[in-house]
Amino acid sequence: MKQVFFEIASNILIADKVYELKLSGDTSGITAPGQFVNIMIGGFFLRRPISVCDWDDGSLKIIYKVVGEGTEALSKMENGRLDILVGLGNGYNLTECGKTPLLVGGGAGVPPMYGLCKKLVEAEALPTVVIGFNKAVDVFYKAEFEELGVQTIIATADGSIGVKGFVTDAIKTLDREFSSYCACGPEPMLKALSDTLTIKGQLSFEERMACGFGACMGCSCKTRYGSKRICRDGPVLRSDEVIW
Amino acid sequence: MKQVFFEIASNILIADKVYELKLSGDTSGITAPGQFVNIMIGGFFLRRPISVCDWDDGSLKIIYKVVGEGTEALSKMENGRLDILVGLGNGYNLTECGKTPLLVGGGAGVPPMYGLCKKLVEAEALPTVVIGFNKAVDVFYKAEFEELGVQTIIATADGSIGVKGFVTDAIKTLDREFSSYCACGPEPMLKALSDTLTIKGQLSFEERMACGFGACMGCSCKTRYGSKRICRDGPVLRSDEVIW
Amino acid sequence: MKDLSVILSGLKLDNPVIPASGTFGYGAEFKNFYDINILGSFSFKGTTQEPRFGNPTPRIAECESGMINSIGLQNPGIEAVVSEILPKMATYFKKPVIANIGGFSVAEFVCCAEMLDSSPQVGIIEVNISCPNLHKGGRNFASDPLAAAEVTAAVKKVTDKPVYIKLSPNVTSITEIAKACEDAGADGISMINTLVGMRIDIKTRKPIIANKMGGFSGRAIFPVALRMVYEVAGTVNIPIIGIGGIATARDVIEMMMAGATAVQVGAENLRNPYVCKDIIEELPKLMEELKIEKLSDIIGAAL
Amino acid sequence: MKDLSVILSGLKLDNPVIPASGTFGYGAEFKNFYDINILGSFSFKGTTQEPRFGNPTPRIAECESGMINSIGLQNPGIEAVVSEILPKMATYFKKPVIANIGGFSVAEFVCCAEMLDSSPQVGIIEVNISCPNLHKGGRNFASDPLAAAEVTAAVKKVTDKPVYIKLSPNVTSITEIAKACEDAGADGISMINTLVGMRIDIKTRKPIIANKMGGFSGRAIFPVALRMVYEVAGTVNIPIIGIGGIATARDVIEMMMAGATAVQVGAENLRNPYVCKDIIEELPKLMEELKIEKLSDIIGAAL
Ligand SMILES: Cc1cc2nc3c(=O)[nH]c(=O)nc-3n(C[C@H](O)[C@H](O)[C@H](O)COP(=O)(O)OP(=O)(O)OC[C@H]3O[C@@H](n4cnc5c(N)ncnc54)[C@H](O)[C@@H]3O)c2cc1C
Ligand SMILES: Cc1cc2nc3c(=O)[nH]c(=O)nc-3n(C[C@H](O)[C@H](O)[C@H](O)COP(=O)(O)OP(=O)(O)OC[C@H]3O[C@@H](n4cnc5c(N)ncnc54)[C@H](O)[C@@H]3O)c2cc1C
Ligand SMILES: Cc1cc2nc3c(=O)[nH]c(=O)nc-3n(C[C@H](O)[C@H](O)[C@H](O)COP(=O)(O)O)c2cc1C
Ligand SMILES: Cc1cc2nc3c(=O)[nH]c(=O)nc-3n(C[C@H](O)[C@H](O)[C@H](O)COP(=O)(O)O)c2cc1C
Ligand code: FES
Ligand code: FES
Repeated sequence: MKQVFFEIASNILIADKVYELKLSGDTSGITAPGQFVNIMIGGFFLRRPISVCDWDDGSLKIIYKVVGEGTEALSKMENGRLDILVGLGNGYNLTECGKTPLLVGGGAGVPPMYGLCKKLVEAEALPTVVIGFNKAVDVFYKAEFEELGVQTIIATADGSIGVKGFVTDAIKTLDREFSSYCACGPEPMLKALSDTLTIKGQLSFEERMACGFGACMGCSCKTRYGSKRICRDGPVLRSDEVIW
Repeated sequence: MKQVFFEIASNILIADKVYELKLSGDTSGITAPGQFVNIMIGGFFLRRPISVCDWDDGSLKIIYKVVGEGTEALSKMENGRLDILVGLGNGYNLTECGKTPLLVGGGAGVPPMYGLCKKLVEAEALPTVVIGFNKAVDVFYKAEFEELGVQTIIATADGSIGVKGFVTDAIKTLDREFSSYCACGPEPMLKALSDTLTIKGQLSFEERMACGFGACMGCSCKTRYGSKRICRDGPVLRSDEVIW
Repeated sequence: MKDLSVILSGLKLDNPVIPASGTFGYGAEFKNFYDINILGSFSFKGTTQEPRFGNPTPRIAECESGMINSIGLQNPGIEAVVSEILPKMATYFKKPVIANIGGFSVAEFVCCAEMLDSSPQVGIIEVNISCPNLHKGGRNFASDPLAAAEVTAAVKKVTDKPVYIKLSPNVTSITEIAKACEDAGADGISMINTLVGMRIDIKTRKPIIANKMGGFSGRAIFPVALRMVYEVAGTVNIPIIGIGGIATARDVIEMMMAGATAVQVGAENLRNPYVCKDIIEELPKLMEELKIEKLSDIIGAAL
Repeated sequence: MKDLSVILSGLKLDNPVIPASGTFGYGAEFKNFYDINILGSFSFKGTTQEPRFGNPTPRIAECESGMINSIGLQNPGIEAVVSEILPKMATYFKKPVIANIGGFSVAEFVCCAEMLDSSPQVGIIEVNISCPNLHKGGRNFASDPLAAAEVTAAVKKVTDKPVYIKLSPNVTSITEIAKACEDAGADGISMINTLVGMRIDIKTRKPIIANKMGGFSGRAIFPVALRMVYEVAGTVNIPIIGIGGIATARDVIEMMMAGATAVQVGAENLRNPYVCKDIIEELPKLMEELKIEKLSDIIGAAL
């Protein structure tokens, strides 16, 4: 957990309303894939929480969808400095993933799966990736996942690319056992996964946040092990603790 | 009265905390010296009223002193666009100035005297200029006035340059008749002039403003001819209507 | 074609955008910026029985996302408004106007309303009850349900025009005041007036405003205004004009979803004189985005 | 060397900067950002008799220059705070802390105060009376002078620590409530709590906050907080902790000139976790500029 002033290296459109933002600065505060950062955008009171997509020493990549005024303003920045809190949240536990995990991302939930996939591959695991979108113009990062050498299945709601239907439909086409699953995406998707899959899962949740670092209790949720703060004790919860 | 988006051409320090800002854009809304403009500065709710110092077709010059957060922010801008309302207020009446007017400026009240002086010279009048400051480091525009070919007397409170004392002390040194006087500066200076000089005067006043164009009644003052709005019926009032 | 029209007590407005009293004068300055006949209507500067110079200056202080004003109801008095200003206004504003009146006694409100009753230009009489009641030791009309009801009933008696009571937010329960006005016969509610606020000049160590305190308004107060409109919309059955911090088309939509039939834009006019024009131009685009055909359909949608 | 110290009812603080209840947890997260022992003190998250999960989510909505929260007093209950959290806190915060307590009945406040009375870590008990009084049909303690006085007197009886009553701004007359608290024995006043505010999501047409409304705070409310502190400072003779919209050293000075002896910084901590540190570092420079040697000299300078 650290405040860092990052320089914008690039900020480009990679799918319909979806931007990839590359930043340079101190990334030593980031400790696990699935963590998020909280970005101050000029003129807005609250920071905007966005998942870490990928990072190395000195550079950070995030992917965000323009959904409101904050992300709209962010998409217009071409250079300059951004005040960002990094290393927020728990992130995915790589050990718990096992050897052959299934990674599932939906829409704006795809980005953290990329960083997770990369770390898993580095740790010599064999992940399989399923990512879902609404339609062809929304799809991003198919090639990037494939470059990591992992099988990558796309599902689109309208069938314009890949399997027609939801990620759960795409998963059905995979006749294989997985050691566990990790997922990030809209809550109905997470619930559908948890209802369908019997293996252990790590699910990343979203909630409206104020601080993003555990101080305000803005993002609490009830779990089987008591109340947790999505921003600090999450965003990743284990499938067996989630109360749907 | 017009909204114009000006480009910043330059913005440079010309005396202690005093900046000269050159802007390019449509100046057709400006009709008289002594008018002011109202500048929107990012992050501030109200615009900042600043006198027109000089203008021609397509360019505008203003001079401002950094006194608070708004002018501080303005002083940091090196380029970009500014949303400005131009042509506000009445300005000085050149006809009423007569052939040999005395122009008096104090501190941040000096700038409008320059534009007035220039127009008077163009109209073949013979103005005399007296400008007052606190000390040598505060002085600006002596050379610019002299370039217009007019006699220019400086007064400084500490005597570090020119006549020691106030503008009224400098005026005493001028053994001459004037057709009228025009002044802009701190209210005590305006009052001292009005108390000392028996000729007709045009005095420019300041008041905290919201709109700057006559709609809100934020800047009203009582005169012998009823209440007036400094921003619209002023900022220039005739010496015989002012109630001190 | 999007339908932006709304109806306030039988008065049909082309759109719900109305500059708020005190921030638009009598429209004379704004007509230099744009054709003010595009507005739904406008509410003119609060008028009292006698001419008033108002409060000493400084009357203005800046705040984060807002401002404080302490004009003190400067106006030429109801007679000058009716006999001089309204006829002049008729030459440049062709729609029914909202006549805002202030007063320090019930009799003063009644006098102003009576004089406006015969003016065909006046569409609605808006009664600003935020002034202290000088007859009752300075207690605010707007913070006492009985006083608010008394003014409402008295004004209703002398005019056939729709009477809207303008409420102050500086109260423990605004719904109580609104209900009292409705029960006393009010045709609608205008809300909110300014919050009481203050700033101090840290260099001089004195309040910036000569009168120390003043009315705080602008974008900063929007969440408070929205909440109060929502509460009152759930309590009364008469139309509400939503006021407070409105600066964009999004704000207009949000305020209408909270229960406002129309809105007034105040302080933002003073910093951006084009704001009402901008909003009116932006509204159809935003309606398209949000799949709204008829703007009046969304009134109270969030209730 | 500038003197930044202030005294609250005998408790000497190194400086007047205190993070506000609910925006600093128990300090555990902030100690990762900076050494929190530089603070004057801090007010910990409002504690109730029983543990509370609080309100459903979403609990947060953004506003222009501010935010709305509807946490609903989530806390582990007074027993866990006294037996687990305070001992842990002792390892990283070495100064007396302000213990903020909430309650839905007089008995609940009394129980919490009693349990905190024996804790040497607690310097001041801050009684947040903004909660609805469940025993009196949900009427707010903070909007009724009698209820406010009753809580004050009852808490005073069970503790020797200074008792500060935290007032709500959502009232017609905050001076009346403050006076009632003073008369009932309060040692000081903390003010203000949040304004009631609301936002609507124009896409879903529903309130953003699950509970519809919430507490509005942040820079936007500063002029209202300042005005209320000024009014109350002119009415009572006990110290005031000024709260509401404070974000800079200038705000601190302005609030103290209005009559506050110390200040609390709330929502700004959540967007800029370093704000209190920044303010404490900036204060001596600003004092130099304004020629202030001893910060406590300016308390009430604008009155
Ligand atoms: C832990 C976490 C990780 C996230 N990672 C990503 C990501 O990698 N890529 C991406 O595109 N989006 C991500 N989001 C969602 C992203 O935070 C929102 O889309 C963004 O805040 C919207 O801001 P806005 O100003 O455009 O929208 P507005 O609706 O104008 O924002 C108003 C307020 O609501 C909040 N808000 C709006 N939508 C959400 C949301 N879905 N979740 C939380 N707060 C919200 C905003 O932060 C802001 O405070 C993540 C959210 C969380 C909580
Ligand atoms: C008609 C007119 C012409 C002016 N011409 C010039 C000029 O040519 N050069 C120059 O340096 N200054 C001029 N001023 C003064 C200038 O407007 C203020 O110095 C400036 O607004 C200060 O802004 P700030 O944000 O730095 O100060 P802050 O004190 O932070 O401003 C806070 C608020 O107070 C207002 N304010 C502060 N001081 C004044 C003041 N003296 N007059 C009116 N409003 C004030 C600001 O506009 C703002 O709304 C003029 C003022 C008026 C009314
Ligand atoms: C400069 C100024 C003058 C005002 N004068 C009046 C008035 O005469 N009568 C009235 O009912 N309200 C008056 N108001 C209040 C506004 O009409 C409006 O209710 C309030 O400012 C809230 O809206 P806003 O946040 O959009 O400014 C005035 C407001 C301002 C800023
Ligand atoms: C997220 C959040 C939680 C809060 N929780 C409490 C609380 O538990 N007890 C309390 O007395 N005040 C609580 N408050 C109110 C603050 O302490 C403070 O009075 C208010 O926010 C105004 O200050 P600000 O404008 O600096 O935020 C809370 C405020 C926020 C933003
Ligand atoms: S957002 Fe503040 S605790 Fe999670
Ligand atoms: S500032 Fe609005 S009338 Fe002059």
